[in-house]
Amino acid sequence: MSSDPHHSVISGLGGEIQEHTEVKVSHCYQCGKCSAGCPLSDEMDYPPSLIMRMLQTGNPELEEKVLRSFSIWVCLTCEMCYARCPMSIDIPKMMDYLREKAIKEKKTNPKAKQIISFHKSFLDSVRYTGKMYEVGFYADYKTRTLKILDDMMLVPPMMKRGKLRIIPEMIKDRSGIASIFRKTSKKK
Amino acid sequence: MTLGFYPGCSLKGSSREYAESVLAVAKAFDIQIQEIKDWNCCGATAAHSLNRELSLALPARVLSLAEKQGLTEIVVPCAACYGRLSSTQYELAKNPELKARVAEINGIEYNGTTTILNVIQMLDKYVTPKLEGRVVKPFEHKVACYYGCYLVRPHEVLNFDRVEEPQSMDSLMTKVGATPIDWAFKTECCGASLSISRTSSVGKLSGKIVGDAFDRGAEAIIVACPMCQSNLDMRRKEINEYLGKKIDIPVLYVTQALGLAIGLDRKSLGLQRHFVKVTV
Amino acid sequence: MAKIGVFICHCGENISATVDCAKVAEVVGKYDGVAISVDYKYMCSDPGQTLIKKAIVEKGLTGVVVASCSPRMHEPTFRKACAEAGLNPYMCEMANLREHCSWVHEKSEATTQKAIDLVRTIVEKVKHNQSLNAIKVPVTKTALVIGGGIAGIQASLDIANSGHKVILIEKDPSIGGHMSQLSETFPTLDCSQCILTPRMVEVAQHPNIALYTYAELESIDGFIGNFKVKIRKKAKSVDEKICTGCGLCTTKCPNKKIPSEFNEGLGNRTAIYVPFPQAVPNKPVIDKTLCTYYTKGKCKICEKFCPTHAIKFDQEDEIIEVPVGAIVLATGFTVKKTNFFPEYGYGKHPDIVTGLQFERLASASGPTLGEIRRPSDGKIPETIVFVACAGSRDEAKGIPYCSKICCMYTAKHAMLYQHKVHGGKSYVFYMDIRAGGKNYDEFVRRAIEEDGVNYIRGRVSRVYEKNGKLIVKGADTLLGATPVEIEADMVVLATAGVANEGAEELAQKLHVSYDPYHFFAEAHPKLKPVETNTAGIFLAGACQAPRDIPESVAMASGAAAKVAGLFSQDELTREPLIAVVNRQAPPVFSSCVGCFLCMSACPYHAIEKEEIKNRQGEVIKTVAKVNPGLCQGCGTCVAFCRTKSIDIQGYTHEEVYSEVMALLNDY
Amino acid sequence: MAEFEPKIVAFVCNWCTYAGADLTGTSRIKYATNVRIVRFPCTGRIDYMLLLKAFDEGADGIIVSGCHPNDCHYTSGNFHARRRWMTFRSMCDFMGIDTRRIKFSWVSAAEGAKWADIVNTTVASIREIGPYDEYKKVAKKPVKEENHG
Repeated sequence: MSSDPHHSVISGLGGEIQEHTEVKVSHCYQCGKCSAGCPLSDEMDYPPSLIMRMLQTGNPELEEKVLRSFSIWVCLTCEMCYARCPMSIDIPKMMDYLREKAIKEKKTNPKAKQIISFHKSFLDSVRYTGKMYEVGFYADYKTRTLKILDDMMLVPPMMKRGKLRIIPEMIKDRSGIASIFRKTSKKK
Repeated sequence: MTLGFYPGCSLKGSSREYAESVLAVAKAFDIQIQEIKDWNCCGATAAHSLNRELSLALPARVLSLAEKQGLTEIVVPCAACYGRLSSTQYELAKNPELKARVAEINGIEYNGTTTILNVIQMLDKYVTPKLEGRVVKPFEHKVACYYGCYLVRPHEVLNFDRVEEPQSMDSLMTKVGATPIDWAFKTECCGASLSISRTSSVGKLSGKIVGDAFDRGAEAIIVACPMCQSNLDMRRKEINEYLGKKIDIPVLYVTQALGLAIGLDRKSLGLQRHFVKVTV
Repeated sequence: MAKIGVFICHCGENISATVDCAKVAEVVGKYDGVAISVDYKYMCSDPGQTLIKKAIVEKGLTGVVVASCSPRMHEPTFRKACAEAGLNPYMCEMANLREHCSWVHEKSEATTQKAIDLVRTIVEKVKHNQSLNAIKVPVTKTALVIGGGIAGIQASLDIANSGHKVILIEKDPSIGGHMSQLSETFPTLDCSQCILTPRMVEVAQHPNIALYTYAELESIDGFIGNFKVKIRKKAKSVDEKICTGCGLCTTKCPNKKIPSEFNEGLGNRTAIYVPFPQAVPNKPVIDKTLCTYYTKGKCKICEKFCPTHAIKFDQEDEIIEVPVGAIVLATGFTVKKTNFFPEYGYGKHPDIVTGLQFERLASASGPTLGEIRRPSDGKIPETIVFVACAGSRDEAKGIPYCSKICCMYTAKHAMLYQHKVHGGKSYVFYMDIRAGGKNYDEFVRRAIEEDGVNYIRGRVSRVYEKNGKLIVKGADTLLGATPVEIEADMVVLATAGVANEGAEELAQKLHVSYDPYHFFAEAHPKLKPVETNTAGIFLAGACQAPRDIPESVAMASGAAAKVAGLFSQDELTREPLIAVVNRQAPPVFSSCVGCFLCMSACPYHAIEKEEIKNRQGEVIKTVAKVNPGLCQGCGTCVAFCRTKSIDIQGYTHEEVYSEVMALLNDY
Repeated sequence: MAEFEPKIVAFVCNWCTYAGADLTGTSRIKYATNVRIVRFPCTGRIDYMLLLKAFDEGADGIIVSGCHPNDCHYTSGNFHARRRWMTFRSMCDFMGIDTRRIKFSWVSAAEGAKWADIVNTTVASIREIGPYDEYKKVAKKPVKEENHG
């Protein structure tokens, strides 16, 4: 069944990625165009093409490094790599999978703490209000990260310009949203 | 003709002026706008970074609500929401199993028949054809049209404009009297979701964008995404620090620039809400 | 009573690994009319063929079935063997057990059963086969060569030198092709024009070669040895016999700003023009699409100045029809233009050029007289970036293949730049260096080691202009994919080599197969590299795939040898697999009722009306008749015939119906 | 109970599909064993009475495959075949012959993988539709009991 998009010629994490996302790690021929165009590859521990290479080896040590990398968190999902990839490899989709897995296996890079907190606070806000309630979300994020003072300078001018809504606009169907969160967070 | 409206979270808070200007322009051209009732957040980058199913379920719920409300066409001004909604529709159309799973999670019927328009598509479809004679105060400025990421990428999902050096916003701006400049950072990322969690990166990325627009003589940057706008506008302090100089060109939503050209009131367009004073 | 011999081949283990050959032989041996059924390791080998021949003689076989590989592979081999043993070759058929069975299925009973079914089917067919005799046709000993680049030139000269007539047609005003545009050639750096132009002149002067430039193939009819081609000689608006080639007209033409095709748009030409100074023939043509007289109705300045009155505005395209016996396709290739690359600015930056444009800049006869100057302002670039694989090996851009020549010419370009611009900095972004070939890799090493070209392994993501510089964003994949940014003055893209526009239409016109990228397909990738699937039509050069000069020349000589071989015979034999209309005894004469639907169906106009007359000369009946010289054996007429009066030898109704019945009925 | 193994006859032209099927073999791409190929010079030669004959003789499905439009070795044979197929199909509809059992396709000499794909999808779809017992009964062919499952 060579035409099955989920069937991988690579074992290990690369194979797992293909099974779940149809992203074929084996298709990367290491041209480096993704790393060349990535806006933040200079801040990554491993630029995108290097991540691909590490996954191609099937070496568990390197796979572990990928999961624990900072790269997967600093990736902006700006889709530039995918847009220019000569092999049309959906790297952003792969990054999503790696992030989800890193969280699940508690292998997140320590430098990514703030980024992950941001995402979690964001989703918590959505979980409870159905929307991203900015004030509540900022407060939550700040307690998570203890970065109380960061961006405080922005608050007065935002208030002045009517950009901060103090009372959250709650969704009516709160149980519906709660149910979505419950069902999607079930361990499979 | 009733056009569905999905504002998304930013347009209800930090980017109120975007919603205000979209609605003002719609009103000026007799477009009936109906907000999707009891909509929820699309999940944005956070959802697809942490939980794939959630990142599909949340937008699918929004689309289901639109269907339920009888809205066949919706406008999604936030480029990020537009990207998430479109991607969800694309993925679920491709994968019936996933579609069934998402319907089960959401407990609402989902057909995926809604036409999703970004703000440029809405303007091109409903405003441009009626623009003749309406431009009373031509927006005679050199502008840098900034598209960012989610308006044009991924192309196979959105199928809107071209991926490199897109043109749609430029041609729209030309029609209201502006002179779009040819510049290099039309589709480079502003830093988007890292705005709060990694402000330094955003200062750098947005700095390159503002810097290039300024160097090439732009008097304003035109955007169609609340995240792009807030990064380029609210993060101007970090941008200027990165660039080592003070640049004060304003960042306007495409609907604000168009609104000004057809003579709408500055306040109705929310121009007073910007951090960088709108002098144009 | 039929006596069929069945010979099951193991093909080493190619068939026997998944098919139980002994069982097939055993089962088939029990069928009615099968006189002998055996299996053997290699039927195509000498002992294998002897086995068949012996059986024919000893058992008095009336038919032979060889169950082995595809008939497209070995049908001629076995038919020849049968003929040698005295059996009519058309009484021998093959069952395809390898390509259609053993190679595509796993070892199983179902696979063996399929093999049995396939053999049984062919056995039944052979029972209904008839002895046929090959058709003999004469050979026209003139070759048509299409395309006057280096491949077409070489093929023409080789055929002409073997004593045969050649007609060479070239769509442009001059022969020479891409090679005439090149500066120096790798790996020896000898000047391209210096080695090419003598050959161009030789073509023009050769007594056996008729050269038609500004001419294209209009249509083709016929078959190997007997093609009839129509050639459109486009109006040059200049009487070649009177014109002396003085060139005065080209200096007087007021329309001077037409981008020169020869200079890849980096220089201009006039509306009446000679593409380049060494053109053959060295006489101008008027470009009707851009000439002021043709477009606006006024001008005729060239006519006024022409000292010999050679300008003929009323000249029209001329169509000539010529018989030829063989055709060599040498139509070459083209390269993607810079506008093909969104990420490199859609071709809007004048200083981002293609490799072919760089050739013109480096050429002594080019617009800069061989000095490397950038097109925008004529400055000598201090930093230059070469981007290999621009479009090639890029599935997303629809060109997954390697263009083959770019690695070498990019090394040459960088080397030429370093030789011409002292102190200049050159960078080559590459993915792999493919320099297989005599002295090729050494050449690339020389560029790196002796000329100081900086090779960076990585693909360029983007090029954009900023403050008069071209910013090249790449990555060094040998340094952990670190981003690399270079401020360049000029960028050269080694753009992908692609098939010519119109290649597909030409292939369809000639019934030549082509690949998904519209390169013409060879008949066999290894053993028939210059033949096509259409007998009598051969390939040379880059119309088959991107090729460098030595390969194109070798291919051209190969194609010429094939043509000369064909022309060494006075007659050709053709397969008798053609249509026939039945004839019966009077008073019926034929079951044909004369509706002539077949006539309208036949793509070769091979069906004629035949009047059957009585002794008084009165027409009793008009029936269809097939001209065996024209019929190609497609059988379209057979399906059209309402009375089943027309049949095709080798695929008769009886044969195919018995096949279908045998296929579905186990005995 | 064993899975129903349909009998499928493929009527193919010599120049494109037969060669394409050869390429499938050369490329060692595996596919289902249910299809038997009958070679013709061109799809233009294929008389549709032959297709009915195949059903008469007990076929469960049929593939007709030739060169892509414009690629016919004989210029236009495949166009004739295509046109004939259009009329034949409506005739089949009229006569109550299940047209889902007849697959018409273009496979070029370069499309080895496509041939395997067509065989596999046709086998799968015929397997789903089931044996063509209705026709076999009319044609007085034995209907195998084990095929009903």
